[in-house]
Amino acid sequence: MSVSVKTLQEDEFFYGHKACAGCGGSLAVRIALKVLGERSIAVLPAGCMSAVGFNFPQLCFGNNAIISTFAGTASMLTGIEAGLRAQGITDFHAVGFAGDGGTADIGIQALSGAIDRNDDILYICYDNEAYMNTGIQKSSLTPFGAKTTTTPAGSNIRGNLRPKKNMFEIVAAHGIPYAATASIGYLNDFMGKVEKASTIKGTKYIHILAPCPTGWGIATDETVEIAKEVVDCGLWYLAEFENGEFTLNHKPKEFTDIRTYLKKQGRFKHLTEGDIETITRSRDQKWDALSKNFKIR
Amino acid sequence: MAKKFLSGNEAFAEGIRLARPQVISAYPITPQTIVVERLSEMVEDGSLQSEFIHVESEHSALSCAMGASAVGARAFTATSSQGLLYMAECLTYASGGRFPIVMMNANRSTALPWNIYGDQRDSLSQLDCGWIQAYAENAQESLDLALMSYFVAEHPEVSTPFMANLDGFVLTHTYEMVDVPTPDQADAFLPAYQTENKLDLEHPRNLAFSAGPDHNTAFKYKEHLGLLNAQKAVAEAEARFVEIFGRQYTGLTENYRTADADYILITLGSIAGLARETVDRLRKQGERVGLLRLRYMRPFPGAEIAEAVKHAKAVAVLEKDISFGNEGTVYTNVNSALLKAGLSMPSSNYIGGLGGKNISQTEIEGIFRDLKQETVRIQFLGIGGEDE
Amino acid sequence: MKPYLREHVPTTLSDIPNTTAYEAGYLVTKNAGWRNVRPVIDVEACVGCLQCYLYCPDGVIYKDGGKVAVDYDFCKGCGICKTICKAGAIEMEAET
Amino acid sequence: MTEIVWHGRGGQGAFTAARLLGAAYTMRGDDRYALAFPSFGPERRGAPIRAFTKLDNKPIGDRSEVEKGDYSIFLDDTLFAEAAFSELKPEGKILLNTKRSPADSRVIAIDGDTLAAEVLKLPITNTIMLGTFAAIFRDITLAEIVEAIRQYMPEKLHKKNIAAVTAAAETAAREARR
Repeated sequence: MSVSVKTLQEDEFFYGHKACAGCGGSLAVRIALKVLGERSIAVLPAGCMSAVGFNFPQLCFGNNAIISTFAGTASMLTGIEAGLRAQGITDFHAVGFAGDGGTADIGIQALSGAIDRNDDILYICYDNEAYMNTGIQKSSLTPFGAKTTTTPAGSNIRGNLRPKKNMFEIVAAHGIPYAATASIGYLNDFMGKVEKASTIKGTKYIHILAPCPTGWGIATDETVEIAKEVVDCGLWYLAEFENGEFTLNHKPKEFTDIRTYLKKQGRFKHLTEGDIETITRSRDQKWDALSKNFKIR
Repeated sequence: MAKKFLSGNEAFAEGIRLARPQVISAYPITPQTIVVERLSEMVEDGSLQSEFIHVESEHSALSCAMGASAVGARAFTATSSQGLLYMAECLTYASGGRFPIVMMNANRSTALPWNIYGDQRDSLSQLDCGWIQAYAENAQESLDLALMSYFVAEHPEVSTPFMANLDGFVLTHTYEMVDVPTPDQADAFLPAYQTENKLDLEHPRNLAFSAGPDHNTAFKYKEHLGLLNAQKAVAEAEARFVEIFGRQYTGLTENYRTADADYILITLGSIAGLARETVDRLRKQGERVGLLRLRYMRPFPGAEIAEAVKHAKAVAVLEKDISFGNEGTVYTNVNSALLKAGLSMPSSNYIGGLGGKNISQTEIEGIFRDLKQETVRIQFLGIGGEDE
Repeated sequence: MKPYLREHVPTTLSDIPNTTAYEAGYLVTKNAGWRNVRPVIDVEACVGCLQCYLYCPDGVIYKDGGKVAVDYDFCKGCGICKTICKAGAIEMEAET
Repeated sequence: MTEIVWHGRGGQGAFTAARLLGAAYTMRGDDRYALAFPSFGPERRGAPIRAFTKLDNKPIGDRSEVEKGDYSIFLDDTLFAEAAFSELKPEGKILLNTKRSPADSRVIAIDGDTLAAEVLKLPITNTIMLGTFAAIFRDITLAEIVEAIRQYMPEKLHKKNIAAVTAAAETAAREARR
């Protein structure tokens, strides 16, 4: 296992697409396909990546790719895998790319079903923390405090009041063969996880944080930096679940400042000192739990 | 060919075994369940080599079948009622994607009130979703339709999904003697599925893409042509079928003693059996009556209907369906065909069998009696007693 | 290999496929017009670390003789390459 | 058309008997048609249920439940009540599994429980009543019933149930001669 920027294949499979400049999601899709290679079949539900990649006659996937229903990423992957296997074809990767809403909200039933059956598929959730394709509405992966168009920040309610659902641990609770978290700020880590997943039989799930400059209220050149910073300040963590065990891949020696991370982003501009304290407390609680329950590499 | 005493569901499952789908994905719902149980048993005992996927919902059942079809595999699913409505989003996906999936639908009432018995409001509410829709009358036709459905759906000029409808319980759960063809006969009838409409590892494709206002109409027009072409494919399938199996079917409609009939009842599904008996009984009494059975609702046999009834003095449509706020959907469709053909005899609509309510011979005789008055009625059968 | 621009743009009824299936990687438009700044590589300063190539969301930076170059037909000018470049070899210049 | 209504409880096999009868009747070849179906809906163990067999020499179009039967067959006499007579055609007969001797001439009584205990070693009377019917109904043979059991029951049940229909048919024939 040795994929790196030096060994990564030069073919591009997601090219000429119409994603926003600086789009984190498109970077996740592009890199995953470069790791998986030309014999990958990509399933993308209705959402940002399908909207920007498949507008006939501008078809931006160089490999086999198909749009599924919004709720049907996992079930279509199941059908593709079964359909090819029934024809005696097994040397391919069936890979899904769904956003946070397509995964944690409308698509969670199909995903749960696929994991339950242990279908031989790789499901990648590119998490930009809201329904970005429809114009920034709250999903169940929108973090506490974030302003979206359906969780406006006013004098009564200051953005989204609910914490982010923990998809990684929900998926792990199924007893899945392999699950991991990642961030587009740490692509070497992500590439390694995609490569590892591609060698494992059964259902694999990778949850990659992929900031959206439009929805987060940052400049187009800040996407990668902010995706690194969210890991460095402890609000996201890089981990794996394998053989029934959780492993933390990366533990910052010292967290960077949460306030700095939040205040860079338009969606958090309205947060009070009290809100920031709440977020900090919840981060610390999470890391206490991580230190107890996760092996630390 | 072997004779077997089978229910409609079991007969359909036998037809599917003979059609050898490579992927089956289905979710149980009364009264469809026996189909998926039988298919599971066939996979278990090795008489059907198919990937059987235990999906977690009807939406996933059809989504999974689309995935399989999108890599060129022959796919099957089955549902009913609420399940059909739950997968409704995938119905237009499958037809727009031109995936020739076959689905059996056990016709059942839709909530509310909850009811598991047979009527046709489920499938008729999805008439516009781009699927071929056929309605079987008995167990033999159910089996034969299962085989023919793949021939029609996968026909290169059709490439459209096929919904085969069986009336819940009165057909799905009723046992009759059925001729079951041999696998060799079935193989001679049904060629292996071949298509360019697939993801292909040697020639990568992008499928199920978006098409904006500039191109959308062209795609939809071609989808429409595909469905219209199903009529030719049905004729081709039936010609081939009679040659191999010796059973003759009659295309999109079946005319029974309509040629010289003054009064014609138009209906679909298993109630046609009782209607045919009623026609025979009234004929013996000297009444010039006939039956027109719609075997397919899509493609719609408008020209065939007009041709069959052109000399009639009045017609009635009996259907297990109501489009609330208007009239029965079949009736609307039939009237459009009559109007286009310039026919102006009175046509009436009888809405019966809702939620499994029995339709009796007396009621069908009553319809023919009403027709003699040559007026237009829209009437529910079996509403219940008068209020005091 | 990567998706590339084609000369033929399907527009007529007979051009349009019968099903929603078409050759993969079929491009008919560029993205150059999206840009108001463009990355310019200082080949002298470039150390060939390939981080800009890796982190480009559009994949428009490619390896070029141990260094890198940009496919300006599809670059949207987001500037991630400039921020990621530790050698300071990329400048964003205004389009004129 | 001959219409038969079967009365049993969920789990007693009334529908199995209805189905075997239909299969047996159609076995002889052309011009023999049958429909067999249960009372529709969810079946719950122990609940009173009905099943139906229709036999005719032409295709049967009417798929509705039988309102008045030529034969009503009760697998269990706790299900039998006076109301049963209103579900009979004028010449209709009732086949009743009972240890009592009903006075009504329309009722043919069989002690199916005792026969079942002897032959099957189980209190299951569906094939006992089917065998009884075969002896009474002119247009079917015991051989056809036996063949239906061979074709439509799991193999491990063949021997006992063939013994059951045979014993029941013999008993019924004896009763009829007396």
